Amino acid sequence: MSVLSILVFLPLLAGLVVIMLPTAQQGRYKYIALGATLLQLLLSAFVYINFKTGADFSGVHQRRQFQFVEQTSWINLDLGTLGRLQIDYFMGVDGLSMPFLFLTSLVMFVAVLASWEIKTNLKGYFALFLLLDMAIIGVFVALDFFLFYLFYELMLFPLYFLIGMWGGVRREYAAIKFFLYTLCGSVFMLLIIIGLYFSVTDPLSGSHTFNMIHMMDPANYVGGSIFSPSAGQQLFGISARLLAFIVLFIAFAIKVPIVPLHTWLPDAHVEAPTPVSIILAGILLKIGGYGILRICYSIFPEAAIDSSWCIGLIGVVSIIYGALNALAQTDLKRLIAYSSVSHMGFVLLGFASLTAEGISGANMQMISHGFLSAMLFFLAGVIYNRVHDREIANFRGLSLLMPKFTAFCMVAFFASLGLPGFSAFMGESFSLIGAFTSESVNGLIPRWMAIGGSLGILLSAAYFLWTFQRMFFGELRLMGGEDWRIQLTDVNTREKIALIPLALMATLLGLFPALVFEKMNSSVLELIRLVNP
Amino acid sequence: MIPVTHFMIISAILFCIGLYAAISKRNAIMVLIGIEFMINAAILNFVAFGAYDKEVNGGQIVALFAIVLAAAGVAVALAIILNVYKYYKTIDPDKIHNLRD
Amino acid sequence: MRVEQIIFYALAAMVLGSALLVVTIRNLVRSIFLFFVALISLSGLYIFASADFIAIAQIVIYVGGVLVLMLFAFLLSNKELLNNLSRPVNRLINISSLPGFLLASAFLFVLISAILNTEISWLGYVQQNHFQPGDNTVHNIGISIMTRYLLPFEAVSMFLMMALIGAAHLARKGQKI
Amino acid sequence: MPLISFVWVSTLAKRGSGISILSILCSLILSAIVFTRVWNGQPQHFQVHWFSVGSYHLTAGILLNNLSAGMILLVSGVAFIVHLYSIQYMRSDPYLRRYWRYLSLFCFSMMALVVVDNLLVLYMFWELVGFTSYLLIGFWYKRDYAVQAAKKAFIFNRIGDLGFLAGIMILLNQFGTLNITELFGDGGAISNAMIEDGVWISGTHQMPAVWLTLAGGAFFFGAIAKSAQFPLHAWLPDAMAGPTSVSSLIHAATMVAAGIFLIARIYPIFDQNILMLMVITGSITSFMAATIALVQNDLKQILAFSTISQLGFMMLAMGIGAYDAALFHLTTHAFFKCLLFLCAGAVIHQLEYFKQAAKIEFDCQDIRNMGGLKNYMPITFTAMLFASMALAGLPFTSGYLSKDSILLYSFDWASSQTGLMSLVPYLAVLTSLATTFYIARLIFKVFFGSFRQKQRIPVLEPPSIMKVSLMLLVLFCVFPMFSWNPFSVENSWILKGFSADVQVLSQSRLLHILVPLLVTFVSFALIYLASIVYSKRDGDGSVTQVARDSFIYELFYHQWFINKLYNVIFVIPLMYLSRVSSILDNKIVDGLVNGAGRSVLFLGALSTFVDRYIIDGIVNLLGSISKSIGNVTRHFQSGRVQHYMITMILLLLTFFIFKYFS
Repeated sequence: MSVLSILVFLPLLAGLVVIMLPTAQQGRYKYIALGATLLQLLLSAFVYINFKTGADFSGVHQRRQFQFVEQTSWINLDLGTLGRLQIDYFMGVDGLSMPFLFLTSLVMFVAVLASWEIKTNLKGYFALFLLLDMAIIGVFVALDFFLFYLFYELMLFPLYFLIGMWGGVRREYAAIKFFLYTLCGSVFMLLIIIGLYFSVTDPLSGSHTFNMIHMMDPANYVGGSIFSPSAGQQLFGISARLLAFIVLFIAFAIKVPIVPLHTWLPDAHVEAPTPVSIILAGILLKIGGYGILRICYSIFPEAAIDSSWCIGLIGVVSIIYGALNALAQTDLKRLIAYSSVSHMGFVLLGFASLTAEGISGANMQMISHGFLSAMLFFLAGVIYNRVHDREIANFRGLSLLMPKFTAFCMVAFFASLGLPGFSAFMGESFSLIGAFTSESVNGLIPRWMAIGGSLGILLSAAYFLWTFQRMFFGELRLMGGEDWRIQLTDVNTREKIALIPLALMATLLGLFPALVFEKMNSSVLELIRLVNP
Repeated sequence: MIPVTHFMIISAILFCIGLYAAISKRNAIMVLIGIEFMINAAILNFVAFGAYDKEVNGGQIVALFAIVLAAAGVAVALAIILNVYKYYKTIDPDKIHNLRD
Repeated sequence: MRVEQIIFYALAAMVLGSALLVVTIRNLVRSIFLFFVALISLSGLYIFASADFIAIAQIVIYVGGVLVLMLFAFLLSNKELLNNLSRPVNRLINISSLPGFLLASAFLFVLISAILNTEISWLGYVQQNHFQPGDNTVHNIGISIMTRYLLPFEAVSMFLMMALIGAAHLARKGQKI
Repeated sequence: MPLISFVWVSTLAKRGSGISILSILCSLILSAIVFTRVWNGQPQHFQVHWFSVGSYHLTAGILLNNLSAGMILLVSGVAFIVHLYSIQYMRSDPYLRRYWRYLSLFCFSMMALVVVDNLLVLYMFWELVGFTSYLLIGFWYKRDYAVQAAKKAFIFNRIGDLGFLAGIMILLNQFGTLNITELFGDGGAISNAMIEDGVWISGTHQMPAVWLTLAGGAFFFGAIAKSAQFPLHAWLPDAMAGPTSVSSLIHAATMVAAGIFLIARIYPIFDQNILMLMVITGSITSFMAATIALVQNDLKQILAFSTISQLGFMMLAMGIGAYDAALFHLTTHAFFKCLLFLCAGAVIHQLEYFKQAAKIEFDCQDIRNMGGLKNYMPITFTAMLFASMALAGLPFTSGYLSKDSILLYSFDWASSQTGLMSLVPYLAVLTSLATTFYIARLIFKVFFGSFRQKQRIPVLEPPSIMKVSLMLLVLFCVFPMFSWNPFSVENSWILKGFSADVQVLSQSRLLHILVPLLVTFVSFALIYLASIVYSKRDGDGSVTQVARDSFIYELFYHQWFINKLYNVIFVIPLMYLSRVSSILDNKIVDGLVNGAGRSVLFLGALSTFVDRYIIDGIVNLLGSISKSIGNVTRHFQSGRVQHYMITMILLLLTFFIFKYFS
């Protein structure tokens, strides 16, 4: 029962405990959840510490190079003529997924701290919350496609209820929209999974398999099967593998909101309660990015190369489009949501460049964005809990009332602005450098895309500064007048406990990016070698 | 000897008349009569072919069963109609459309 | 030979005529009695197909049982119908029943064409055993019911019992359903 | 290394005021030690492995050569004096602790910027400096104007930083390393990268040659934003909204110098047409700023524009290859400009006291309602006088040495250039004359003539600490600090230190002597002219305008020297030109900036509209389509038994027909 299984099923256990307890001890749920996430944090720290780096531990497509591997056969049916249905419970961690574990557990810890403000039916809330926690961790560690898909779908279910029941005014609309958006993406993914299942055979047992690692090297593909690279099957005129890549990319692109498919994000964020929007922004967007890397890029490498120009373009468009939208927002949460779209644009640009700096920069950007957007939403939540209003125009000169809060906001705003010394700068600059050098390294991304991306940095500076200055500086003029003045108390200890680790991580990763880059480096180089030999 | 096709033609015509009755009649009982016509047309066919089967006379046995079942069917149908009538005060199928969602 | 055919066609004409009349007549009571006529002439046709037992069974069960039942139900349920009886129906087929008529005729056309196209001679057993009027069908029916078709026979009896109990229950007076 | 300790100390200084003074003092001493050890000695290099991404191994460390040693001494010296000064100046301010924290953060980032060896780390401190200037300008955040100015400054810096980042990207892509010594050292990668037939080859990579110029252009663009050169200078005048001590430290001595420092640091990368661009921007900026300064009435605005024009001078010097002259001018300028700002601060500070005492409302920064302070504030007056003489470049002052060296270089350089470029030195001379004129105007307006305010309450001398710091600075303005012979430029020891570059001053004796003489002579004449114009009569700006016209007739009548006539003809078009350029500047450049802002906002609004209505519209449309389809089919279930039968039979029929007749 290695670390990963504990890490995955710990929240489930806690969830069961929460359900078992009678509703009398409502107060205790918070602490059970807190304990569970704390334990999870320790476990992921443990994984982080003795995660071995180096050439022979990169393990993007070599099974033996993965670490903390667990593989037991899970479903083994003999389907007679169809051969054996073989799905195994296969978990493992490598450079690409390990940082996300730590990010997830920390953001979950902060989210639990943020759920102190939830008052209605706590039992349901915390049970769903822990279920969501388990599903997310599961997605990051699963290496068997079926298991991956199971956790991927399991994630939607609690989120739908969390937004639907504890959300803001238009929560049903937002919840349904979110659910349908992601679902229609993942339904097509299921088709591709089945296609892959029938075209890949496990070299050991000879039967079809869902194992991602086997799907990665072309040797395991059955001769004439639909997705076998040698067969070059055609589907509606496009090569089957490219079509599969596009479909999978769209499924994950909906999670990383890229421009045309992002409209669920602002609604979901605005309507979700603070802790849920923290998780939504903190981790869920990263699953999209991780999925693209782990599945789209490693299973269909040549399709990745063909379509990298378009992905780069989408990246640039979503950077500029997200920033422009953020500029025009009046609601704080919506502004942060659009800024996340813009920041995730950098991730896409980094991926498209297929250079070592590009991809590690993109991963760094995802991790730093995880911390920063979680912090931003927490801060937005702090204001919302006190005065139930998020309009930027209604606040002015907050720094007089809430000095400590202003200090945290300054760190968060200027960090996500991309000020050097914070982690966002590392992520953005390296994904831009990656995009820039890719023209001379592998000629995939033209240089003007990198320049376009850097324009995004300027725009993000504009809207963050504009908001920061409007809300915090100048004379004190509040929409709510006197009673707001009383309600707007400074951050209390609980909020400080949540904010300090996030701020610490943002600055720590900014000053010592080696913490993330070292761990990821060998896997990223391995991925590059896999994608364009 | 009357060729079988004649029998079949007659049963076909009878069947269509029954069908017409069942579809367009405004009165539930007439619909029932239409259904009876259709059943009898079928029985006629059975009997027509049963004649050729010497040892077993399968056709006629099925016809027998059909008649019996038709009788039972009618009994139940009429009971339903009576109740519908008691409930709706009319037995015009067009008026009874509470099943519409 | 000719007399048999004449009688057969006469009976067939009676069946179809009464059926048509049943369908078109406004007055419902008359249509039920015409239904009597159609059934009886139908049992006549059965006799021609050398199914004498079936003909008698038809008359006894069908005409005796079903029609009488239908008559009662009709009379019980049509108190208000008498007042709108007077509504004159000028043409044979009024507009409302046109779709039904068209559908039935289309169906008829399809059946007839199917019948005419299939050469009966194909069916193997039709050629060999031409039936002779003298065969004793009742004897065969009796044996086969008791031997080969015993199970369906019992099933039908069970079914009949259930149907009748149900019908009785449904049609009882007193409390509403 | 003492250096690391002192960098650490200045970060430590984040807390109270006392400690920050202490830390600045010891950082000054440490930098002095470093200066003595490194100056003209062997540059020291100390590196630590920072992190490695993909195939690049980025190292961060400290590089000390003449350039950084000189700069470190300059920065810590000025910072120390400003700290001393601001003890007094900021005493009454409620948020004093926060002020000290920001100031120490700024000094830390400035010193680190000057010292660091890796371009990426340089970029980090570059932005950090911008960020701290944002905090300091917006220090009095209750005043809306200050916050707007801070935001504007930060945005401008960000634009510059974009250029810087683009430059870094090009270099990283081409040379694979960002280490300054490897890149720009004498044997470094840049010098041995050759350009053949349009391809810029260095080792393995090669890129089209255009990228070399673009890299140079990008870095130059960054420098423009930071040193407030022509297109991006709009933020500096507004940045005066911050406390005077801040503007003196940041906008006079250190931060704006960072741009020049960057160019000096990566000098080899600039190829011909970038140098040309530098010359053009430098000259335009200096000339334009000088003319605008002539017209300004706000004390600090004049100084701000004079800073821009002096920076234009330095950029000009850089452009023409006078690399060392520019740095020399940078150092001298830092000192006397800082002194000017401090004196201005003292004046304003005292006038504020006076305003509270006299309880009358007047803008204490507007020079029009000052005057005659000479007899109230003698020490400040003397300090201001020295500083302005240095700024004007009169003999026996440090300004003279540095500015005239630039003028000389420009004449040398112009002799080798053709066409328009030969105009540059004359423009430079013109600008220096304009500088002398407006600084003289300032002095006479503020200190001479009679005190314009009605009340006669004596304006008392600024407190002692301020005076001490002023005196210290005066020391630096006078020539002995820089070269024992007031006239000859070459043998000033700083010049020799910086002359790491190729440009050697040609020895054309005639030109060499003629130019400074001419310049000094003309400047004396101008000062005399200014004294006549401003000190004798009273009245505010607009009145003087009318008076001057008639007055000019009078002036003409009094003057018997021919060149006086020449000056008068020259003064009026200059005035007209300056007014036009200031209007131009406000309309065009600010218009451009606001226009850009507005268009971006409009674009933002447009994109939200698109986003909300079109994309959301499509999604909702899909939803409603499926609902309507649902409704249509619902009607089929009409509930009538016979309809069901009809549909069933219809289905059967079609099936038969299809099957039978196909």
